[in-house]
Amino acid sequence: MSGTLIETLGESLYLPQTARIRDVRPITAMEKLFTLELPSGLTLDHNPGQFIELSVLGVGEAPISISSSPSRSNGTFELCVRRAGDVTGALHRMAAGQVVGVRGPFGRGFPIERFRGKDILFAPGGLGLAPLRSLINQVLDERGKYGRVTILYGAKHPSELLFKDELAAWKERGDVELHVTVDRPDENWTGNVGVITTLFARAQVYARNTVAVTCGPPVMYRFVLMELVGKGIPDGNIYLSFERRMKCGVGKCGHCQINHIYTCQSGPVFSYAEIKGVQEAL
Amino acid sequence: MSRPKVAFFDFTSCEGCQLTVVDTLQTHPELLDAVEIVQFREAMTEKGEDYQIAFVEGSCARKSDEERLARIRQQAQIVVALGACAHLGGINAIRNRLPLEAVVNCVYNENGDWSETHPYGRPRLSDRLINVEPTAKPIEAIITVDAILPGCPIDREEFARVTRQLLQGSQPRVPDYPLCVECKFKENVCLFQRGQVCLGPVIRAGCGAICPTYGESCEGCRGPISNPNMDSMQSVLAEAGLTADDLLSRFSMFGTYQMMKLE
Amino acid sequence: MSKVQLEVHYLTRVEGHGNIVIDAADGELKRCELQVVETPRFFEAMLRGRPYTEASHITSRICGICSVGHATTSLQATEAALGVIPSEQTQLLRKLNFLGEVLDSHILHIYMLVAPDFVGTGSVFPLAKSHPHVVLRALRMKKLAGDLCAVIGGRHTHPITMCVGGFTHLPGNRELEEIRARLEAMREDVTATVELFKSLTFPPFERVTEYVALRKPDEYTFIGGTITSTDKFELPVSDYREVTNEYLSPHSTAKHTRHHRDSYMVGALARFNVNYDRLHPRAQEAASALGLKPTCANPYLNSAAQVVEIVHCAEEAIALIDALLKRGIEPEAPKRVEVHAGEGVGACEAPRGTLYHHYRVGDDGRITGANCIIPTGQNLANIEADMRALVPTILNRPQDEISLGLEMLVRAYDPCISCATHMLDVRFE
Amino acid sequence: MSLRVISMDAMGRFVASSRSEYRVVGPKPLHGQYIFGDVESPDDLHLNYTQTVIPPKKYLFPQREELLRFKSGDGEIEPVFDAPPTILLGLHTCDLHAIRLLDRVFSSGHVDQHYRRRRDNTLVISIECLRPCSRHSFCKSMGTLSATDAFDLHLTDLGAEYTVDVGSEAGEALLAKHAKTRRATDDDYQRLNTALAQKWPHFPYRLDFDVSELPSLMRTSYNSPLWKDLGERCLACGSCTNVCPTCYCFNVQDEVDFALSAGRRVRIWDSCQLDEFATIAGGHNFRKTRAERQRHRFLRKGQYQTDAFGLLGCVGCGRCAQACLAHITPVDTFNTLHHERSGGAARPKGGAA
Ligand SMILES: Cc1cc2nc3c(=O)[nH]c(=O)nc-3n(C[C@H](O)[C@H](O)[C@H](O)COP(=O)(O)OP(=O)(O)OC[C@H]3O[C@@H](n4cnc5c(N)ncnc54)[C@H](O)[C@@H]3O)c2cc1C
Ligand code: SF4
Ligand code: SF4
Ligand code: SF4
Repeated sequence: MSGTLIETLGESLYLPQTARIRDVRPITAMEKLFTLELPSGLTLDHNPGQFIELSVLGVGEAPISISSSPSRSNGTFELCVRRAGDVTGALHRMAAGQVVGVRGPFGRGFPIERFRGKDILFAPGGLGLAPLRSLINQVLDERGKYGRVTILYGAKHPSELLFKDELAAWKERGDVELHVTVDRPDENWTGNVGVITTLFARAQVYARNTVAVTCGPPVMYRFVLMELVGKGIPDGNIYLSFERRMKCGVGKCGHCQINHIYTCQSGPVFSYAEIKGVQEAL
Repeated sequence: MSRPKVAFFDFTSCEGCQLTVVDTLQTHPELLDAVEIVQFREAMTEKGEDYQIAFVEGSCARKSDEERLARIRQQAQIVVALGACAHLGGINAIRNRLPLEAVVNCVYNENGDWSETHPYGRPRLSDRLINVEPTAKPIEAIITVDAILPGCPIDREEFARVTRQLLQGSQPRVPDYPLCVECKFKENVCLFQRGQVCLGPVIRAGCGAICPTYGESCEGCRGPISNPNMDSMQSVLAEAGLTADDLLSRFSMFGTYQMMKLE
Repeated sequence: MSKVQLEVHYLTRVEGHGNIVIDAADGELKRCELQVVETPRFFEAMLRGRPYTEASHITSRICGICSVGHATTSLQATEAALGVIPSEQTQLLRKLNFLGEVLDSHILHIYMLVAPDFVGTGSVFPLAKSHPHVVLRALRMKKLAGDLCAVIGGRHTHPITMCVGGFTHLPGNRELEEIRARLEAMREDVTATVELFKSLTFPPFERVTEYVALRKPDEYTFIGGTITSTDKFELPVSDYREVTNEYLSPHSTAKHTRHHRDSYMVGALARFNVNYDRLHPRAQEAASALGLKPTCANPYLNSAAQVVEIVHCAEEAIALIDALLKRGIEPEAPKRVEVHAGEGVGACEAPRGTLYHHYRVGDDGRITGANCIIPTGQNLANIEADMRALVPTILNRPQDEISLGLEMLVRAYDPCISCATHMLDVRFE
Repeated sequence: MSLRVISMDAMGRFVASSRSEYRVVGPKPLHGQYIFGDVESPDDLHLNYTQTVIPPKKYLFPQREELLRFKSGDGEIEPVFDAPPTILLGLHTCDLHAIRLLDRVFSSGHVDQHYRRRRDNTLVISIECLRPCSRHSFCKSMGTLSATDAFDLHLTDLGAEYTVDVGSEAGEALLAKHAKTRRATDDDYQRLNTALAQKWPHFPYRLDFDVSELPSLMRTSYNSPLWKDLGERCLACGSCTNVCPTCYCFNVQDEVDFALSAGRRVRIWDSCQLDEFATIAGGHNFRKTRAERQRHRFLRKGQYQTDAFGLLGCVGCGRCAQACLAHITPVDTFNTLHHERSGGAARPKGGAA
């Protein structure tokens, strides 16, 4: 086999290719990072923000964002998966060496070429860091092409913070402004306490030249948007990544529709300008 | 992987659901390779007390049943309510409307003109044998239940599917949408269009709409969906000449316990 | 010094919950009881006030294994009360459905509940490995019987289509033809079943009792007939109470019955003894192959009589399907019912014996009183009488053996204890 | 293409003959309605039928369809294509229009090969509607009362004969191989034209406005109070979408054997009206209320599909109106919205006039 994974849909658009689990790393009690390897000859060729449909054969399929950056793929890619139900639960019980099914990458990722030269404000909440990590690492790998990079990250509890080692490394770099907050601290927590919006006061934003990127649980968007719009960032420069129920990933099954828009095709990444008038979006 | 140990228990019931389990073997004999059955009174003598999955048939109608249920709950990792009696209280709960005294009198009354011979006199409520509770209950009223297999009797294929989901470590799912979905799949002409009435719009699917398919209206043996539109259902029935009482009366064949709880 | 105290709790491989209690010292039997501890379900209280249309659906839930028997008997009682006479086609279809259930129930009983005793296993499950062909045969036969029921009733357990005055759905020719072909093919399995039971040795125990069954002049009847006994009694079903004379026993939630002796027996063996001359010739052949002759007084041979009935029902079902196909299935609606007050009795030969339903219906079509007399209830006194006769002859054996002997005896009756406690109303206001 | 004529008898022989090569499905009676089913003999032919419970789309997009088979251990997966050569016989023109929409949906973007294979192996023989097939149909309003280009053959009943419009080469070949037909004469054209001209008055317009306004009407009706009313009446039973020829939402589920080693992935019709349709893991439901779901359904019918595929999502068959026990109908809904917008009084509710 050769070519990109998406090209294999030529036979059946529902046919997953097998990918072998290279490595499983627990991140928190609920999330694990899976490193997957495609059959030789196949490449994933994704953009940050895109997702794949991941199958545990016999259990089902679930859309999962690609968490690794294209700039760091060595024939492998990473998924950061929360144990949320059947498919993700079954995946969590799997070990290196076992195989899963993958289709994709699907959807529209971040238009990264439009970010070049801009300041970037990342505002992930909770598991929303999983898809943004792909973009963040790509940006950091070509750091010179961008202006200021600010990351405002909120989680419920210190134990739920994802990628703690990477957070530390980003902080170390010196060319990234990182603020982290938790809703409920534990006794060892010395950092910020409060919901993610409390961090925005700390961020220095030059609104006209800033691109903001956010992803998180459904309740979060409205509040984060208020902050971003309040800072004067143009609607067209605010990007959001959405989660919806999906059964096919290819714009047929109807589950992910936001009014007339198929999240799996036109999204999951949208600019605020695009979905501002779409009533079911937020 | 070792085969999970499975036990079947029966309380007050007709045992039709257990028989359906046995019948499942006709189409799925491989079930016996997938699980180890350690207790199944209706079909086997051995009684293993070491089990992970307990299928419980029947409603709880005696104090001693509650203790037995508690023991089952303590031992089993997963408890499945098998059939309408266990899931809803079912047919057994119809009697809950009447005081126990009256219920017992109906059956064991010494003056009954249909039973003449009566050497031992009339049993008292306190009798060891008659010591039933005034209400027959679903097992969920006593212990937590991890999954349900609705229906009177259960659906064979659903039993097979739920069992496989348990073996996979998935949460077993039974539909939580109205029966009309499956009825339409079957392309039945709706009973309302044939001048009959049906509980389908508020009852949980999963049986393949077997009653409407065979020309009989849904009797509600799988219980209500979690979010039924009862107001609209009443209008639908009113149009068919039925009142709210009629709706409740139909519903009471399997749903008396639920109805009395709501009151 | 011999002291035997034996309690078998929660008798297994029977329908419902029963205990056996034996207390004997020095050859003297102090207590010998078949306790029925099944929780009473009070179907009478349930039926009271329900529309007559629901009666067959509710009472079918008395028993998961003979639900067709209950539904059919219930419909007979309701139809008698309301003066409804079902069409010939309805009667043929009900009969066919009934045969399917007798087949299903007997196959379940002899293969899955009785056979393990002869192999010395606790259940049929290990036989799937040790005797796969036997188990597969049983499953195959049982599936056919179940499918036959489903073709007519819509579902194997708790029939859907049977209603007062007819059926809500009729089988198609093709479905009947397919079942017929499978029944023909099943003859081989039936023969193998006879062979299997021929090879088994049943305990040699005999006790003469009265055998009661329905009888008709022209057929080995399962639905309706005259109550007939080997003691030369004959009664119309409406006089069933003269036979059943229900009474309560302190150790049983199920009521007992007795006729003019202390007890009587119903079920396959009783039918065989009463109606031998009406059996299909092939069934009679099977009987002689099994060494079964009327009047047989060995209750253990009830299982053998069931095998004979399997042969009979399989043949009858083929003949019935032929008759139905020949006349063609008419797309007829259930008979119209004029609702009025009334009272009626229905009687059938359920797999375990004579079953009576007796209803009173009020002016509004709601049921005001009901009584059901279940075969196992009628057999309880007889089982105990058998136990009392048997125990002294085996008291010197090890307890295990006594208990197995007794369990096998009870099991031979194929008791449906859950049915037997589902006693219905006995009193009308 | 050409117009031919086939006699009633020849029609029967045509069916009998094509059965050697094709599964032939057509309308069959059931409890006073019709369903599409296998036509096994010429006696099974009921081309003069009232509306079927479920549209013929089930042969292109079955209620339950295997997509894949797999062995889970080694990850062996193969797609399943079950596409027997089929003739869909006797489609009304609304159903023909619906197939045109399904063709677009499943063939645009990522092509759904499972649908495509079936479609490619299917010949469609439609029939001209000369009388309304249901008291709920409003095809004339929707512009679906004439055939569209999705047919291979198209019949018009002229009493003792049918004219046959040949719409494709495959249709032509089918006819040549299995049917005895003759070329249409001037007289046949004359009779055909008369039949076509005479049929229109039998069909009522049911929309109070021109259908071309429907998308814009829906666009401005997002906040109509009507949705709340529909939400209160809707039973969330999904019947409306399950009987709809243009609905195609689905669910995907895996089924495994007891050994958990092999299984299938199947897709099953789903409905946007059911409670859990837009619920994600964790329980958040993006369309929680029945009112929101009814709005979504009608916006899909009247606007979204036009935006995405250039065709309306409703072909006016009226099946949903027939199926809905709460009497929620597209005609009432669209008309109410229209009158709300134009400020006029809404017509009384209650379905068919
Ligand atoms: C674009 C996108 C990107 C995502 N990225 C990530 C990511 O990077 N990491 C991550 O962890 N998550 C991610 N998610 C979320 C993830 O897809 C869900 O958590 C996942 O689908 C849950 O699947 P499950 O089988 O484990 O859950 P379950 O809820 O158990 O679902 C099991 C299956 O059953 C069905 N189902 C669910 N509830 C019911 C019910 N009540 N009745 C019947 N059927 C039911 C579902 O359709 C599902 O197919 C993403 C989602 C989207 C849309
Ligand atoms: S018959 Fe019953 S289940 Fe079927 S569609 Fe009508 S109401 Fe729903
Ligand atoms: S058919 Fe009617 S009641 Fe059912 S979901 Fe559709 S609109 Fe609601
Ligand atoms: S919405 Fe209703 S009328 Fe329109 S195509 Fe669908 S079923 Fe027919």
